Amino acid sequence: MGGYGDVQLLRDDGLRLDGRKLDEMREVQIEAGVLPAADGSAWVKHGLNVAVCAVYGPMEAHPRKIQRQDRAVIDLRYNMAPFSTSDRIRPGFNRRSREISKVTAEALESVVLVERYPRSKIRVEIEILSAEAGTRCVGITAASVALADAGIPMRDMIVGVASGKVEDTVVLDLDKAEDNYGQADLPMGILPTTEEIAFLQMDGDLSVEEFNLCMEYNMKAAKEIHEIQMDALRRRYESKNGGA
Amino acid sequence: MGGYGDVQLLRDDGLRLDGRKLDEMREVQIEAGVLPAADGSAWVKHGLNVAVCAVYGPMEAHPRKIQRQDRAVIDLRYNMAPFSTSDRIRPGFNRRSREISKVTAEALESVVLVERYPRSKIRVEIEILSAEAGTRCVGITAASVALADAGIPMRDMIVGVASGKVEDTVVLDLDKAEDNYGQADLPMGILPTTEEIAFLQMDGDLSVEEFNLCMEYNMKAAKEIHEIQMDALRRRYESKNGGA
Amino acid sequence: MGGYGDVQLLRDDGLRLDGRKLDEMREVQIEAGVLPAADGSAWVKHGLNVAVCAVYGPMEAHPRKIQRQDRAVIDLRYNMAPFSTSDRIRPGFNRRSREISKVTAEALESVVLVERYPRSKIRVEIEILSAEAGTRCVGITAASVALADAGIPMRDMIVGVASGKVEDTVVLDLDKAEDNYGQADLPMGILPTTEEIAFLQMDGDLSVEEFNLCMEYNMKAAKEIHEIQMDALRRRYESKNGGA
Amino acid sequence: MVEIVSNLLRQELANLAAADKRIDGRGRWESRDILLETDCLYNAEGSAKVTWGDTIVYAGVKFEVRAPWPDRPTQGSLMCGAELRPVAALKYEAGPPSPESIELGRVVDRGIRESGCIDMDSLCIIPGEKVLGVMIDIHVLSDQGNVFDASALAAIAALKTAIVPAERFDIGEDYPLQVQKTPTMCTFTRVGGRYVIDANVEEETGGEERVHITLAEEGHLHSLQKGLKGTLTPAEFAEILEVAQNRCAELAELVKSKEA
Amino acid sequence: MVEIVSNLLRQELANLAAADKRIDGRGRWESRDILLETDCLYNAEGSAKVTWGDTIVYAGVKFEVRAPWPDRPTQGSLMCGAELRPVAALKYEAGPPSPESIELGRVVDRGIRESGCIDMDSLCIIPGEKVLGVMIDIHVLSDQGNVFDASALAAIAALKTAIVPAERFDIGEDYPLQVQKTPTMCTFTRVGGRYVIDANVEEETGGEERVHITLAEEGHLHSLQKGLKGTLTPAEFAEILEVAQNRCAELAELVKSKEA
Amino acid sequence: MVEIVSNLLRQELANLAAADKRIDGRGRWESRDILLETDCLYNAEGSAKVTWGDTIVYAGVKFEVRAPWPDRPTQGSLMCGAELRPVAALKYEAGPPSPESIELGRVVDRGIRESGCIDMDSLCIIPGEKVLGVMIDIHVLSDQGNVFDASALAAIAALKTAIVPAERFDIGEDYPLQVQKTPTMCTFTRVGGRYVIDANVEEETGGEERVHITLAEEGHLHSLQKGLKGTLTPAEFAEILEVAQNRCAELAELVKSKEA
Repeated sequence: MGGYGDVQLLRDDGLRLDGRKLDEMREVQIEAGVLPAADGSAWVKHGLNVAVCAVYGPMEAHPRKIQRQDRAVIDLRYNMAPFSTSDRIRPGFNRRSREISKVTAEALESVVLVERYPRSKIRVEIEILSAEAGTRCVGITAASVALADAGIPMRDMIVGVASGKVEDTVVLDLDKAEDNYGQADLPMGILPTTEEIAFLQMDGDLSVEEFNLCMEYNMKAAKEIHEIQMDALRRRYESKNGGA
Repeated sequence: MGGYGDVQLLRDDGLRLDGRKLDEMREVQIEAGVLPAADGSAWVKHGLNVAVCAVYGPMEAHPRKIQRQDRAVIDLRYNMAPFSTSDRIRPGFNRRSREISKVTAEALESVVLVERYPRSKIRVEIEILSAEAGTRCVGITAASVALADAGIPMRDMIVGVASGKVEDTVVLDLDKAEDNYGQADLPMGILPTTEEIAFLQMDGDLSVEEFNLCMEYNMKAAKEIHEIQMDALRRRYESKNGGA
Repeated sequence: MGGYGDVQLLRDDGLRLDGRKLDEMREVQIEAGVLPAADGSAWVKHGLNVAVCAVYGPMEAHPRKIQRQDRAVIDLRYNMAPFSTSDRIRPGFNRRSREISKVTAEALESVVLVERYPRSKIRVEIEILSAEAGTRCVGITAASVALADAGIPMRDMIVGVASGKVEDTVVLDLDKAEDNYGQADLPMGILPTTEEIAFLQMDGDLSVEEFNLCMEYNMKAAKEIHEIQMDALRRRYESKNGGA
Repeated sequence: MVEIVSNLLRQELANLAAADKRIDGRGRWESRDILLETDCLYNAEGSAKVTWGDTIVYAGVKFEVRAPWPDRPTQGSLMCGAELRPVAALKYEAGPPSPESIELGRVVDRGIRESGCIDMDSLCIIPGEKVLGVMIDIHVLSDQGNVFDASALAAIAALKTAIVPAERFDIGEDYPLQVQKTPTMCTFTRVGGRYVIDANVEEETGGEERVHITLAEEGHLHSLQKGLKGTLTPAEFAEILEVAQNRCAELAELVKSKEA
Repeated sequence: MVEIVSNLLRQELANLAAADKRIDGRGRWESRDILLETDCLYNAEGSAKVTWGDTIVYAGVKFEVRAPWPDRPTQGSLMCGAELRPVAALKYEAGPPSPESIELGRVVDRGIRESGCIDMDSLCIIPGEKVLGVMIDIHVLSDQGNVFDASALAAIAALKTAIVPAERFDIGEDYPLQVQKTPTMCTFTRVGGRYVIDANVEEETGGEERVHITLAEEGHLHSLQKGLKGTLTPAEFAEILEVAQNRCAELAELVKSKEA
Repeated sequence: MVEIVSNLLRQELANLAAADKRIDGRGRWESRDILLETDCLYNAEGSAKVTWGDTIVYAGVKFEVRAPWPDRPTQGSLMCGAELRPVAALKYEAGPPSPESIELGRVVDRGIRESGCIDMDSLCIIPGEKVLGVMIDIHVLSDQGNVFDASALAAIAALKTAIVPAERFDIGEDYPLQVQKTPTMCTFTRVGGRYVIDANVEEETGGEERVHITLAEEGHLHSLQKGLKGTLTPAEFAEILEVAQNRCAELAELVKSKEA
């Protein structure tokens, strides 16, 4: 986090620079089944972030050494397109994307019924086309819709959502300025039905009380985004089955 | 192409800077069987370009995933020696050499009777020792001699040859200055017997008429170079069989 | 070698800058069995150099293509920690460490009874934690103790030791200043019992006479270090068997 | 396995070709539907999304300020790269750029570069010190055939709608990038023995060599490339070049329809 | 094979947990013995060796003089990386950094960076021209469980005892690096269904997800990370956060005991 | 398979050695024919081709103008690298430099560098600003045994006939590079239990360790390297060192015969 004091992030009326209330999310739009070649896919626009996710599989896991005898592995790549950020990103995996790929795959393995597909792999490809703070969360939201679209059995969806702190104030769903100049960011992957946490990172500075408020905001937002996920899947199901 | 206007490339007498006529090739020398360890090999000097090619195989294709059930694959590397150009080239594959390797291999697969060797690979190693415009063509010319020297059955040879445009004039076989400051370059890989095109690239600016004249020049030159290829193979055959 | 004349390396009383005599080694300390997870391990402090070595195996060699039908291969890495030198070293293999790894592995293959373990590999990991001239020798000394600690049968130990030339004078065991500003360095891996040479490199400038004196110094020092190696193994054996 | 399917497919394609038909019912010189959207990516200075049948390609343009090459002190630079991301099809794997990705990027690059559509001198800020670098990245999200033409279209459309972020670089007010020509690509694939345009994924699987032709204003050729195993005759080339003339002109019109 | 052993182990760990026991007899919130040594590497400007049970980790600090980032002309930089060297366990292979190495380095890095323990402005030498870069390298020599906590401890201890080699850089006399806070990490691993601290190598093999919590002064959170397959509830998190408060304070005391 | 052939071969080589014979009829200290050509590559500033039996090696010298290292403001630099290209033998594969390539390049590099044959101060153009970098690239086209000696010979011959392209760098008129010594390498391979020089490919396959000795003027040693599995005694070393004295002197004469 860039730290407090550099830039004013809250207006005199208590609202945020883009007019949102402290516990107000950016707009989220989701569409399922956007990539014809994939077994499942999703497109998520969250604020100005855009993520697309494709799922291939389950299929035989190879090379052999990645196989697990008792379950499927999630072979996941989180990738930012070169033009997705203000400064162009050189193509190819970097340390940040490798770490996010690892913990995102582990979060999804926590909900996918991987035991049903021993020795298999499920390929999950997350492409960030436009980035404006919170892309790892948007990627998680997209991936769980794409998995569902692929018909992969899961015990719950996962919703990616973040809260944080700006000007000593806890806010939901940091945008780019708030991320750059804020004091803390707490991205989570939440199972909306059970409120379990499958993905958790945090950096910055939070007291225990502030942390608890962040968690509360995240739980609330997770349920809202979950509705949008389910709407997308419903529309997809209907269009597949001759609906609208 | 560097574009027109920078440098004078045609003399007042209508000849080119090195005294060649518009449709005149640089001198080409070819020798077959120059590398004792290889199954087939060739050395080609074309102007100031020097290419050496070794062929190994056919042999079992591995790793397995490159195997084709119904034919041999051509596993080809086009490589420029670090000292082959005016500015030293750092060793290792670069994007340019990867692309040339791909399309050169595909051109050779078009004439080699690859169906005779299912699940095999034929390794073709093209080394450019000295570069002075047109090395991809020289590499093709060398590779087809080396394949013939290795006794690999082909339905025809391939000859690499280029034409282009300088000072709005179509010329055959661009040298380095003409390549650097000219307006277009059309390298082709031609089957001299059937006039089929197995390799084709072009960049710059050509009208359809100019293109047609380039093609005509290339076809003519291909037949000349083909004679030199066959001479080299004849000499090689004779020396193998106790001749001079 | 940096060459003669830049820096004074011998004092007026004929001793070296750190007070050593011409044929005097830096202090050497060795401990065996320092890494609980490894099959064998050693820690060597030689002057200000610190090396740690772990041995894993013998185990099945894979990938398959590194297997030898009639013997074990030594799969060895010599690696300098980023903080081991005055200027930080970027992590990852470089050309120098690859070369040292190759010739060190080959030296160890000369004493390990590799024929006893066909199709196997023995992993040897040498980590240089602190470097002050002569790390490849320290690595060899450590590796042979670690191999012995792992119970791998060897026909002799190897001792790493170097002599060299500073100010036209042959000296034993160059330190950092002597290495930087000296005229020659002759690192050797010596079998202390038979005086065979298993590792040999040299750079700089030595006449045959100077070379011979270097060799004599190295042989003498090898026997001294060998005693320290055996002491370490003895202490390790005793502590394993309920001793002190 | 792959080979057997592909031989059956090859046979079927040959039968169809003999009857002057295509596997999806199209005519020989008939393209699938193309949807071109521009200005669709928030952080790109120019962007385009091409939905070409079931093939989906994004292109994004970014700028940077850099020092010119010593031998060309007044010229900016152009770079075009492509990634056949593993998202785009099961067959694409993660890892360093494949020969296929490299070829795609370089063929599109040459078509744009060689058309001279960007005046490199117009990218100079301070001669010998600062020039603009223009970077086009092609991101293939779904490969269901003919990614080359889709990529070339996305690239030129992104370029033609790009805004130079001059304010961000402290070199004046933002302005549209000047792009003087409209190079477009038409790819011909040999399917069942004859060439067609816009091969779909089955036609590519069961087809042979392909020829990529990039034309710009006045039907001039700016880039050619033959790919894959197979040969063609000069007469065949003359035939497809004529088809390309019409086709590229249509695609250029589509690009121009998106310009301000 | 590996899987079968691990299932048996998993069963045993579950049985032990049900009886409120651990496989090596420790209590749930009981750590193995920790030996912290500092100033132990000749060429490092700061160094620490942590022997944590049978896990051994070195950290070394090096400095460099570099140009500041254009947008932060008065700020130095911090970099923390980790290598799970093949020396550390049979399972680690040579090659490019594994996702495990990268995660370890980045989680430790964030804990230190986000605590604000180093005032980046204090690393400025000449604004806009020269700043100090601080580089912490973590070298895992033996992984017998809980390398995360051991690495974080080694890193902060190396940092807190580092001497800026100002003379070597011609910028004055050597001086101790100013480090204002003492971030430490406590990792919780789910073993047999419940969380424990300081899992050993068997508990890691048979366990599930883990949560890394980095706290500094006043018990503030500076870094969190959940790793591996598994989920936790907010109530579980609240419980381990409380344990972490005590544990991190103890570790911070250990670090402080080494300061001059 | 490979191993079995090599054991049969090893037996045959031992029998031959017992009878003081070699597999191709040469004497123990007898080399194959060597053909040295220089100035054979158009774009290299110095070049040599060595045909040594059926082994063929090219070396090319290029120069660059670069900034000196801060701690050596008046010194140029020398770099020597080698590539065992896949063209050279079936056993060589494409990919990043193999340990064999790296060793070859570094052993040749040390022989030249440590002989002091190039006065690094003579490569200074403007102290502290511009110096020359000399880059020798060794390109092995055919490996039929003893690439080390062939590479070292090609490298020094290319260097000794190199012309500094001063005009191209705008630093005066072209002039021959000053090379004051003539380091050459003699490699000994243990075949059938005893050392021979210039092992051919069968002797290398069935042989054991090898010792590379580089000597220059007055028979001084400048580089040694033992490679592969096997040991030697000091007495054996003394014997081969004496042979190397004569052999290297002969090779040096060959190089000098090519100088202007």
